[in-house]
Amino acid sequence: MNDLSVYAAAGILLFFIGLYALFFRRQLLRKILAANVMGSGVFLIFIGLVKQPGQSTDPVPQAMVLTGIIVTLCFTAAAIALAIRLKELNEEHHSATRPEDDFG
Amino acid sequence: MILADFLLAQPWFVWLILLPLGGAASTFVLPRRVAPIGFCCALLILAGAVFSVCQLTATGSLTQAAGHWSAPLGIVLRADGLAVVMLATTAGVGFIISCYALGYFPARGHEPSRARYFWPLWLFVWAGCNALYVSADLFNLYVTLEIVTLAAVALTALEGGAPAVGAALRYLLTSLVGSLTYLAGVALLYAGWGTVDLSLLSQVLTEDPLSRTAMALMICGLLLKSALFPLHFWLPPAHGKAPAPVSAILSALVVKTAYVVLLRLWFEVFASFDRAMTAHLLGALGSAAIIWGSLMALRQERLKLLIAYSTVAQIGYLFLVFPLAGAETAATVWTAVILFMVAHACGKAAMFLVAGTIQQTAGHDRISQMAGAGGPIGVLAVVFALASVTIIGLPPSGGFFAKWLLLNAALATGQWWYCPVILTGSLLAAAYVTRVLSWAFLDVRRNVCPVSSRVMKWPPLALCLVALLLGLAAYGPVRVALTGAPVTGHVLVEQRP
Amino acid sequence: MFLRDATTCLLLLAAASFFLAGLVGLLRFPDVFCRLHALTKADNLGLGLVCIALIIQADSWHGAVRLLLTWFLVLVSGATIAHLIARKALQQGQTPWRNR
Amino acid sequence: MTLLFGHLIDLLLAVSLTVLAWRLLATSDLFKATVLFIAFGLLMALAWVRLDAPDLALAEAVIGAGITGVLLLTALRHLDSGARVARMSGRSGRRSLRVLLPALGIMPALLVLLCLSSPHIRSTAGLTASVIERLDQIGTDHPVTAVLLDFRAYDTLLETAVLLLAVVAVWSLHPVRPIFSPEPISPAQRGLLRLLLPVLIMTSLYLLWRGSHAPGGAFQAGALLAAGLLLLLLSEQRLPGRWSGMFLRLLLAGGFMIFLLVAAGALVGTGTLLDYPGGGASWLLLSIEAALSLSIAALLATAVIGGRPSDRSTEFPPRRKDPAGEEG
Repeated sequence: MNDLSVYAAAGILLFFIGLYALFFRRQLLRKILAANVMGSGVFLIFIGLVKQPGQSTDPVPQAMVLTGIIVTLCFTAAAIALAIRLKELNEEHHSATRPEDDFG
Repeated sequence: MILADFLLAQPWFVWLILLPLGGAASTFVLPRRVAPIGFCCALLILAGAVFSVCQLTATGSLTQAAGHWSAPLGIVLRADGLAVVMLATTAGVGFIISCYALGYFPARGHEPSRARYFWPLWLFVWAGCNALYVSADLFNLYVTLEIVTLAAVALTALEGGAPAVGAALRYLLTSLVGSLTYLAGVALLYAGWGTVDLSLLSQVLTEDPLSRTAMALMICGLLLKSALFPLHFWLPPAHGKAPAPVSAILSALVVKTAYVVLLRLWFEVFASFDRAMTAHLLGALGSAAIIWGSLMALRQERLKLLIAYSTVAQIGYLFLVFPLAGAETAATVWTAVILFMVAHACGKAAMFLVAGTIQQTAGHDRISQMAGAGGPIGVLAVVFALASVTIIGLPPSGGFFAKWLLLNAALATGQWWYCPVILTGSLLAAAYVTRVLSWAFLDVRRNVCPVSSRVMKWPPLALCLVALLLGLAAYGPVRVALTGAPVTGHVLVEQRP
Repeated sequence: MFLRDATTCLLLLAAASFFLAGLVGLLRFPDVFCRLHALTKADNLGLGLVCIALIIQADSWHGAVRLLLTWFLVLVSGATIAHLIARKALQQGQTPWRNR
Repeated sequence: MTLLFGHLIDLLLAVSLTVLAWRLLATSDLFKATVLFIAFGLLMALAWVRLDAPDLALAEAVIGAGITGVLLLTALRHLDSGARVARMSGRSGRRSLRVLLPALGIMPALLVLLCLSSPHIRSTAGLTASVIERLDQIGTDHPVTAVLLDFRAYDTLLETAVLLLAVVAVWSLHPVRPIFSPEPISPAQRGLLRLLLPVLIMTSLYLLWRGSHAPGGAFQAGALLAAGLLLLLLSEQRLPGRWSGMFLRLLLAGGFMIFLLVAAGALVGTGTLLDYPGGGASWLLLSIEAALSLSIAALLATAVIGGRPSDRSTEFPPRRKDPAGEEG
């Protein structure tokens, strides 16, 4: 068991926890957090499986995971901007329908 | 002759990546001169695509290692038949959508921000598509998929309404799950075999639990991104609620990117695996997509949602390739699927552009209220009918030729049950198209509708003609598609007893 | 050589005890202000001991300077953040705990 | 002895990562989830250190915990204001947790077993050797920077395009909203800023320069600079007046356009993409990294501010109009 890095196993668990939470949680912010956790899980699998005990880590996966971290950040920023915009639009929609109640 | 040599020597397929990226950055920096920059970029890309097609026919498929670092370390770019046909399709359909967008998003219109941000996002999608078709490196494919997805999501949300932003957010989250699953597969392959290059992997990959898991993960991720039947829930709202040129971009071009990656994986990297069970599963899902998508399209009330569900159905056809690709029918099926993608791109883009023009002139796109579409809408209804000829697959069009090849492959491999599926798909397509046309040609007196600008009328017509003539001039694309294709056998045009 | 390792282990143990004290303070103290008090005092001191322990092991002087810089930055930012949190808590009307 | 401790620490870190992720996604309170997520980012940075990947530890700490944390906290102000939180209707119904727990447990166990049983794990030497032996041909000694800026420079070019694309996407949605609270900031915070900002700028320059021979580089330096920029904004200082309009857009797209011009120049010169003249001299790589880090700093800060600058006022982000009427 010890030759498969503990981190790769943790990465696999993180991947499935994130996948599960992303489909079964309702708040938008929670889904975005789940996507980030899933991304971290995949990167842990990547470097965890490649790491040989004793040798220096292979630089090519490090560069790939660095690219992955930046891309995940870009997706998170876009998702949050969309979520805020969606909330505003839903509130506009609700506040638009509310005036009649006041007069009704 | 020096000019010809110079033109043939240039690596056009690399220019087709740098050009849209430069265009996107400059349209972002100079928002006031967005339309001219965007249009001349589209023109240059079209010219580049034409040159790369000539280059391919002259010298065969080209490969180039970025920065002269060879395969295991650097990234290899490859312009083989599949890549060049898809580059040319994206360039052609993209150029016509760009012309249409000039009229649809007037720079000085009431909504300058929509026009100002359409062009950079559209050029990023274009760059992502071109980079994806040409790349031969698994991780590089991941990055290009991300560019295409992020730009497509922003384009979907350009409409600004609550449904559009909600659809864009669902599209983003679903694609993110798909990309991360695909990346997990790439991670397993790299951990096992130490390289992410397509050609190297196809030589060195052996079939064992690790590579089978990687294959399963990558295929699931790509299925989610290309919206095959059970995982298609995000596609109709996204394509249905976006502005017309954006829906055309999404349905005609973006949907094909994840599928082309799957095609490369299936025919190159995992070619040596025994995947009978997976192939039949994909075939079954494809058939279910055809039937279910067409039935849902029949029930739609709005024109753009009808076309979006038609996309879900047509994607089903693409997935019939995997069970039908036997030893001797691989070439037939390869050409069939490439022709189908080209025909579907032209036909679907034309349909969405016409729907956009109809929505602009009639003010809405509810099918039931398009009654008596005499006058300006009448012409558009005719163009809509022409565009749907290739979606249904009637004889002169490219769609017919692709379905004909699929039928031959099904009969040659003895899997007869795919024939009724293909034919009912065409029948149902004819059904939901005639449902739209039957409303359009009721003779009900209509008040005069505002005439939209001419630049929004001829692009869909041009696309329809291209899709129609594709069946007649199919030999050219077939020859180009087969250069450097990883398939065996020859094209079975007619079924010898 | 042994003396260096021994002092380092000793210092690390002391630092661990300070961190433990800070943790217990965080869990047991009744209100925000006491917890902030426990955290900033104990943890910063624990970090100081860790830095000193590592400076003994550091092979070059600029490695030692970097460790001191990290400790100094954590001290400054920790104190300011504690102040800001306390100020926000006061604005939200949380009064410090008094033992009647 | 030390090997045993090493394994113990790895096990402890891996288990705490998983438990923290589960707690983070299970709590009902969004603010607690965000704080736990920042702690999760720091633990991930520790995991990268244990996995002997210092570049990733730096990136994870600054980006995973720092910038994503600020992004989530500013989002929390908008999303969690007590009103009905926007729910994604449709598929994600209210399924009970217990039913799905076994499915969640089986799949990872299956995957772990599959990976374990393959002879290929641990047998393939990665690309470390081929990277090290080619290091002398290019202008940098640090293998990760070499891979990022030379061997797989095309990936980095596309990645910078993704960063620029993220800002274009965020700007295409909505004009910028005031995101910082109107209360007057305390003098302690101004004092901290006066002290921290120079140190942050100096450290990011040091990281940038260090990238050529040790862990560091354009992305970590840019992210650190972005953290400094956000600290500046948090302390009520506006971006300087002329930082809006054409100058801001040029700054945002500058790094990417310079990298693109270098790629195009190399293509015209040698006919292959990103084939640096003279095998990538160190000054060329350093200048590309400097331009990239400046643009990345501006891109990350703008992505966190989260809205396109409105054409009228040059304040970016605008001062929040205090509901009580008095100016902040």
